[in-house]
Amino acid sequence: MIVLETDWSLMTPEISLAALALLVFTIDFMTGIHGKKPFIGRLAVLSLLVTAVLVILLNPGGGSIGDLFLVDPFARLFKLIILIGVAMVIMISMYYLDRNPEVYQGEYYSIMMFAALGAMLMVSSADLITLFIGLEILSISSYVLAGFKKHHRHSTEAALKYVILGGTASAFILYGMSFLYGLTGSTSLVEIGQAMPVLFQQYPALVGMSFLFMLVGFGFKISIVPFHMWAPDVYQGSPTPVTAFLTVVSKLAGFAIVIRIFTLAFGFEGIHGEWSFILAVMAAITMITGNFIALTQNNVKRLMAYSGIAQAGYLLVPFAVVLGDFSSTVIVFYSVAYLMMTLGAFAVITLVTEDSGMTDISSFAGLYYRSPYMAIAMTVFLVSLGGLPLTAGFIGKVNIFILAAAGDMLWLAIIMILTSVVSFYYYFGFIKQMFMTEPRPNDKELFVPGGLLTVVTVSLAVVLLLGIAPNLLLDIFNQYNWMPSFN
Amino acid sequence: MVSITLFLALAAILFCIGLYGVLTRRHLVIVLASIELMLNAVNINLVAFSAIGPFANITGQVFTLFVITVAAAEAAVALAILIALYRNRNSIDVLKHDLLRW
Amino acid sequence: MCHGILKEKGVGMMHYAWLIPVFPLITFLILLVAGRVLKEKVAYIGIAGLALSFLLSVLVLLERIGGETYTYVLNWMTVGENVVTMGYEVTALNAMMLIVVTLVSLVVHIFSKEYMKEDDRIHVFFAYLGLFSFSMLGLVLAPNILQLFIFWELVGLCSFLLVGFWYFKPEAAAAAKKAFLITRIGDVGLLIGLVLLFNRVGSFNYAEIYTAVEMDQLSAPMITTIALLIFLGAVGKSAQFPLHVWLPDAMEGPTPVSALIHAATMVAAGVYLIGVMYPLFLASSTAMTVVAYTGALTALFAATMALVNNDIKRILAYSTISQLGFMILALGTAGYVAGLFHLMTHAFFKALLFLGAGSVIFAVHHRQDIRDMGGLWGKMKVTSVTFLIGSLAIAGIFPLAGFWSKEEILASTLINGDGFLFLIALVTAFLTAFYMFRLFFKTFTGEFKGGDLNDPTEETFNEQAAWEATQSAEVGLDAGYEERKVYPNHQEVPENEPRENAGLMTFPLMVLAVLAVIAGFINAPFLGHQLEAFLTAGLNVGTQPHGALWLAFLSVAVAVAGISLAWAMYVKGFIREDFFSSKAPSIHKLFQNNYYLDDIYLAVFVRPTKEISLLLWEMDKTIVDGVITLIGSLTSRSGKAMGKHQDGQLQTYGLVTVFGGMVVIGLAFAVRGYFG
Amino acid sequence: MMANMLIWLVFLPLIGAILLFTIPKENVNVIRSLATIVSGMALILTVIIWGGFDRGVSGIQNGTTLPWFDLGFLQINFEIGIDGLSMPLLLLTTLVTTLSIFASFSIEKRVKEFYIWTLILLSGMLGVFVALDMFLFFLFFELTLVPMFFLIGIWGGKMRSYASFKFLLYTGIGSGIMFMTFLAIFTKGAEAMNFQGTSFSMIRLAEIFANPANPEVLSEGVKAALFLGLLVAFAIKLPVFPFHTWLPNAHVEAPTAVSMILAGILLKMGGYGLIRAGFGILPDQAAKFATLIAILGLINIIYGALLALVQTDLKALVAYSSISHMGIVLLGIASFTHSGMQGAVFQLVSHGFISALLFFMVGAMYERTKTRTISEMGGLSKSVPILAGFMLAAAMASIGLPGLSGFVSELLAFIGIFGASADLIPAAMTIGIIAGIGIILTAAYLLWAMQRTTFGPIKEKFMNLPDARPMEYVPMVGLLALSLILGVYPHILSDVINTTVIDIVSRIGG
Repeated sequence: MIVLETDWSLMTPEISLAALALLVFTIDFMTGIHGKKPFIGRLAVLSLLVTAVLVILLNPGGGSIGDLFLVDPFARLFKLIILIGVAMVIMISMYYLDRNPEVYQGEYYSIMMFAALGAMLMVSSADLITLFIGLEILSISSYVLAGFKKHHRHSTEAALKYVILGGTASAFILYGMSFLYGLTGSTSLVEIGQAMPVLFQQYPALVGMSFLFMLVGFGFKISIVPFHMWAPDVYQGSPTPVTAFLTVVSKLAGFAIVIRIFTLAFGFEGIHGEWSFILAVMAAITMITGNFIALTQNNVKRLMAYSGIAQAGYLLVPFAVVLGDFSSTVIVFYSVAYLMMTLGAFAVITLVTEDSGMTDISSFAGLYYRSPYMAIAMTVFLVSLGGLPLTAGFIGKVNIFILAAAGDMLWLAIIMILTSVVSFYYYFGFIKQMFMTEPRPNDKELFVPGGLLTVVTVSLAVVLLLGIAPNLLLDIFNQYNWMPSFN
Repeated sequence: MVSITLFLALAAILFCIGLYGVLTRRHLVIVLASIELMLNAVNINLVAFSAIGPFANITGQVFTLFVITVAAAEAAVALAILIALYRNRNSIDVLKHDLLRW
Repeated sequence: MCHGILKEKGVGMMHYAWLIPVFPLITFLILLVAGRVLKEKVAYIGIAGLALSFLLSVLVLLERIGGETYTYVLNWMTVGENVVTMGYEVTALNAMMLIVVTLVSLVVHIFSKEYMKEDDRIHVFFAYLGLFSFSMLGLVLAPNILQLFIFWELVGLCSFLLVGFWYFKPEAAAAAKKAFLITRIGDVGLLIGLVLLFNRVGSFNYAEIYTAVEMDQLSAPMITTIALLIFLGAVGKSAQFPLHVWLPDAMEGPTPVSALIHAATMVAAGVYLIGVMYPLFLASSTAMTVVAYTGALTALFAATMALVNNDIKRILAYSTISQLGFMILALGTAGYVAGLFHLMTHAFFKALLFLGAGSVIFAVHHRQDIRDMGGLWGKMKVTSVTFLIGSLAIAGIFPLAGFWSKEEILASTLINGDGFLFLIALVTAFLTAFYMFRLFFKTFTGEFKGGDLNDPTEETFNEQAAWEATQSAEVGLDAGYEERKVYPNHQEVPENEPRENAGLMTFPLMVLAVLAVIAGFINAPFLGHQLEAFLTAGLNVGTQPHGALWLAFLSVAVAVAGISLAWAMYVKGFIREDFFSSKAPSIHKLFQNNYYLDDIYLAVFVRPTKEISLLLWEMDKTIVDGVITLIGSLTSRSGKAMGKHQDGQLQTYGLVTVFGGMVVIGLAFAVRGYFG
Repeated sequence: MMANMLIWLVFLPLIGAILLFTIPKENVNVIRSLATIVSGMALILTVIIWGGFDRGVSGIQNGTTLPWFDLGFLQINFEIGIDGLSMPLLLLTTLVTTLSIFASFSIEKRVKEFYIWTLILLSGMLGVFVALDMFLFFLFFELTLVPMFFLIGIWGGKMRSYASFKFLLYTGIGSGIMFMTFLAIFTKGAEAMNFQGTSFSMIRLAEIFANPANPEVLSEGVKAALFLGLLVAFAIKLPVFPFHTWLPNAHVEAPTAVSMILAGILLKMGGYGLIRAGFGILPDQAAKFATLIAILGLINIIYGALLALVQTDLKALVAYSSISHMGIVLLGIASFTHSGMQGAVFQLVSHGFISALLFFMVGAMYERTKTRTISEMGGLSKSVPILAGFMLAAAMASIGLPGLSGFVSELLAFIGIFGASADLIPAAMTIGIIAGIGIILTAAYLLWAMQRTTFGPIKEKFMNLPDARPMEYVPMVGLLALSLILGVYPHILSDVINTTVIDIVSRIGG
């Protein structure tokens, strides 16, 4: 592997995003760190979109840089999800930062872009080191973002919890990785995967341990029970757009990498049977815990955190059932749906909570009277999160059901269905607030800024479109050979 | 030739001590230091494997370098957050920071 | 799609028999839509409709005499491979019934024109009458038992509507409900019976049922079961013991209604039903015995209750029950013609009596207690005379209609029944004569005891009536019975003495009186039992019993004895009026309180049902729904419990994470055995 | 052509709902007329489909299968079609919805939303009745939840929030269980076919399950469990004791028009589903559980009636009467006879009209008297004779008075249960007789209610109530006329149902 022989063009999107992020950073630096800087936000969105276009246009055939960096449909799809997600988060943030001028705005945007970069790197990596770097770029950016309202006690506390627990989780991941490296002498996932069948025969305990250590660490990152404890607090304390970022982008990127590792390194038949059951149990516990605790929540952000935990449980199901193109299709489809419905919901949540200055669920009271469009859109997002028809969430969820049933894990599908019904209660609690409660006396009609409106409209359109015509996406997905190793 | 098991055991012990520190110490700086300890356990593992592992090669040491670097970055961010927190709350006692709960 | 099947050729008048019920239906529809506009003229429309029906009935009858049974059906419904048909049929029996129904209905219409003239809702009244006539005629024309059942229910509905015509009277409302509900019990029996028949015969048609019975397609126990179930329907509709309790209360309806529905036609439908299902009954001796004894017991019981009642209409109601018992007794003792013959004669004289009573009530401004009457003989000439004719007819005095039919019933009990049944029949005949003349004498002879008719303070109902009303109200699950009130329909009364009513009211009396005199001759022995020949032609209903001459004398003697006793007690006072009541007060009370049947039903059926329901409701709320609520609260509680660990402590989180990891690791190792 | 019409039928109300979105909410009259027109068009479409319905065909007609989306290992199709089972229910749906839209003209609050939700609901209901693919069936089944939640939750009475959530969660669990069972059926079907040509199509699965060549995968126990799953799922919707407690709450709180739809159509989805999926795919299991179903039906009849007897709220009374009447459906289908099955379908349709009428009447009375407590009413015949008359007519229809449709279905169901083979239901006779008591109880509670509401002396405050408005005649006369037509000439309906029923019954080797 000689550096100069490598096809670096595969990394064009990452490189350009890094450059653009630095550019944004520099511009911010040159324009003074204080004050509102909507133009930087716009620039950031533009950069992300440009990168997204690059992802789409470049390297349709895929390829790899050694065994370090993979460009395959899986990576490209998740990169798109990440970039669009971050772009939408930034559009939400622009409103948020407009309301919170004390936050250093330029830094915020550039760090957000770096986080996106880390996530992109992560989903493309096929090597433990690259992966770790990507993960840490994402994580460290996230720590910073969580504590971005540095004069705000909740925000800093959230950041603290996040950084300490996140650091510990990283240590767990690394500890697990160190064994993998030691046993194979390689950090390449592909090579590890090739060695795995033999290795597993020789050192089942060590392989199992490294797997489980990594599971703990990654389980933490994607907040599945019992590694989820940090999530509600951090989500609640972070600035709302950051919460959106953590719930969606960070989690989906985490999922992508979990799938990547477990597919490449632990994907062979013999070992899949060993851990699929554990994953299934964890998925079940995650769905139950997330949904049940969410029932009792009154804080919107905390509620969404538990809802996100539950959603992570749903996403874990196909992964636990089977690995391959089918489950990837299902996961990616649900990820897209999840991205859109959650970000749409967070856009509305940001708007409402910032307007009312509180994050209690009653801040949604009478939203329908104050802004019908937002209320209707929010309803669609919630209904989609709950998994009711004519929305992307429904199709995504039902696909997961079917996959679970077809993969002989009907019990998991049953738990998922039942907990989904439980989730109706709190999702419809929002709806009740919006439609069936009078607005509080001082609440006036809500002004919806353009950025938020765009986010909401785009999400709404995608959620509904995928709910009615999921074949638009699925037809494309079905042609994909998601990862080379699936053959 | 020293057996690799010894290094692994040392790393394991270090990791556990670090974990214990993270979970029990009330001083946040010590908690941070404990995390460093855990990461260093990883480093020992990597270096040991790199030197005398079954498939000894240089990659492990490269990995170690990356881990050290990232650990430094993480520590920097963590300390920054700690300072921000201290400014807000005048305390770096772990137990004091429970505004966000339930 | 809906093509008719002409079963038999020969399209004559009978082909148009379907029009007979349609005329009243049309009047019903007209009145329903335009009743409010027509107001005063509604009566004419009703009368015209019925008159047409009557004329057509006469024509149909004339054609049927000497003709054959005519059937016309349409596909009504497809059930699997079976086709259920509906249509109409003219048989001997229903040709006779058509005449009875249309005639009585016509005169009642005429009578009502005057009787109801001051009621605001006269159009509704006539509409209901039209609907009733339609239903009753439809019942009669039905070619299958399902269609009969359909119209059977419809007449029940009309009865409900007409009994509750003065819906604002709580007791009328309660009585209407009671009437419907109790007959409904019988109806369910009938329904089950016909369902069983259908399942075994594959058709509802009479003809096919007869064939099936003849061909022994049904097992003997099944025939008995079905016959008894069908009889249950008759028991309910014809107010036989133990389901007779609704009929006395049904007297809350306007008097013409009582005459039409609760004397002449609807209540006789039960008898008619047994008549059309007679082959089935004949095939089961058990069923026949049950029928006979039920009829006999009812006849006697009802007569005893009639002895002590003071409400003119209730006496007639008990009398009706008793007479229906007679008919059923006759049918139960193989007296097919006797029963149906009595049905016809009874229809005429009982309608006459009711209308007579109506005339009296009208004249005394809606009082019904016979103790407040008396001395009307001179004041209401036509009413008195016709009422006397009616009374004589029901008592069975030669040569009035009742004599002929009653004599045949006695004959049939004597010949086919046992001595006990005959004895009961005889005693009942005696009692009938007695209570009818008690009524007659107390109403028409002596002094008028009603006082000033215009005195508003006059309380016209006694405690007894009020008590009964309470009973009826309570049977209807209605504990919150309100104080009894009187709702006079007459706002202005010009004179304060009873006097004869207008011609429109007396004319029907005269018509019916004539019939009460002559109707009996159609089956008189010396004229050759014409009716019997007509009715039994082509039917296998066994040989009809005929009594010896001495029976006729005996029956008249019994009647005369009854009348004499009444005369002795109520006119001459040879025997004190309270002679029996003072001698045997408990029996008197028993009679007066209808054998406490209402109370028993209340205690045995109504209250327990209500208690059980309340209990179930509690259970529904606490247990059935409670479990759901519990699941809900358990869910949210477990959510709370799970959330408890979220105590905000960083290190707790770490601990949970690490321990969780260890549990997962431990589980994995335990389950999968990595150390294997 | 006809098949396209089915697609149009299902999506027409949705399109209507979208159109309604564009109309400013102040134009109340435009909104009302548009909603009426849309549902009226749906009605006309159904009538046309009804006219073109081939009564001689027992299987699916006008079927269409369009590919919808592909999961790689499974093709999900948009498979729709109708047979003698769904045709009457389609007509019922459009009829009752259209009439309930007329009934809802008195709603002044948030009119636009009301009709949007109603139309979405209509789409969902129509979809359920035409869907032949289990996925699609589930989709439409779930689609009805949200509009109903809103309709009860916004326009409901005092406890609307509780009622709407109870409805949502309870029936949500029901559809959840339903889909679980569907999944299991799908899996078992796929296993039986060795994952060749797997499908969610009910028709296809019915064939697979009927194939005796697949015994080892489809053991009796598995099939029994599957059937019980379906039974529970649809029992919640129907509802069957002990899963009925959501219904009284929902009804009492729901506005009149919504109650009409709820009782008139939504419950029918349960009965329909049970026949379509339960009896369609697993007829042998259905036969095996016939006794259970019959007993459940019996319990429903008696229990519903007894509870109705002691209700103090008129609407709750009618709600419990619905429970009682749905028992007849169960009784009918359990009998596995032509008449019983036909009676069940007939009852679904007939009860649709009658209960809608009853709820409408109760609503009309409530609107005037502002009370639903039975003891507070009385003598209403005096001030509102026409409404009282219709209420009485509705009660009579519900009692099962001949000449009205309820009688026919009761009769058929009774013929069915008394004719049930002793192998299927050992105690059919006893069950039938006890069910007969239910009929008496029905008369008891309804007449008691009528006696205390429309009869008796009138209260002073109710003396000057306005009688029926012209707009109210439409649903009143319409529903009563429908009930009357079916009662007087049931051939219209039995003709359509019959061949399909014969087909269903024949599946258990009958």
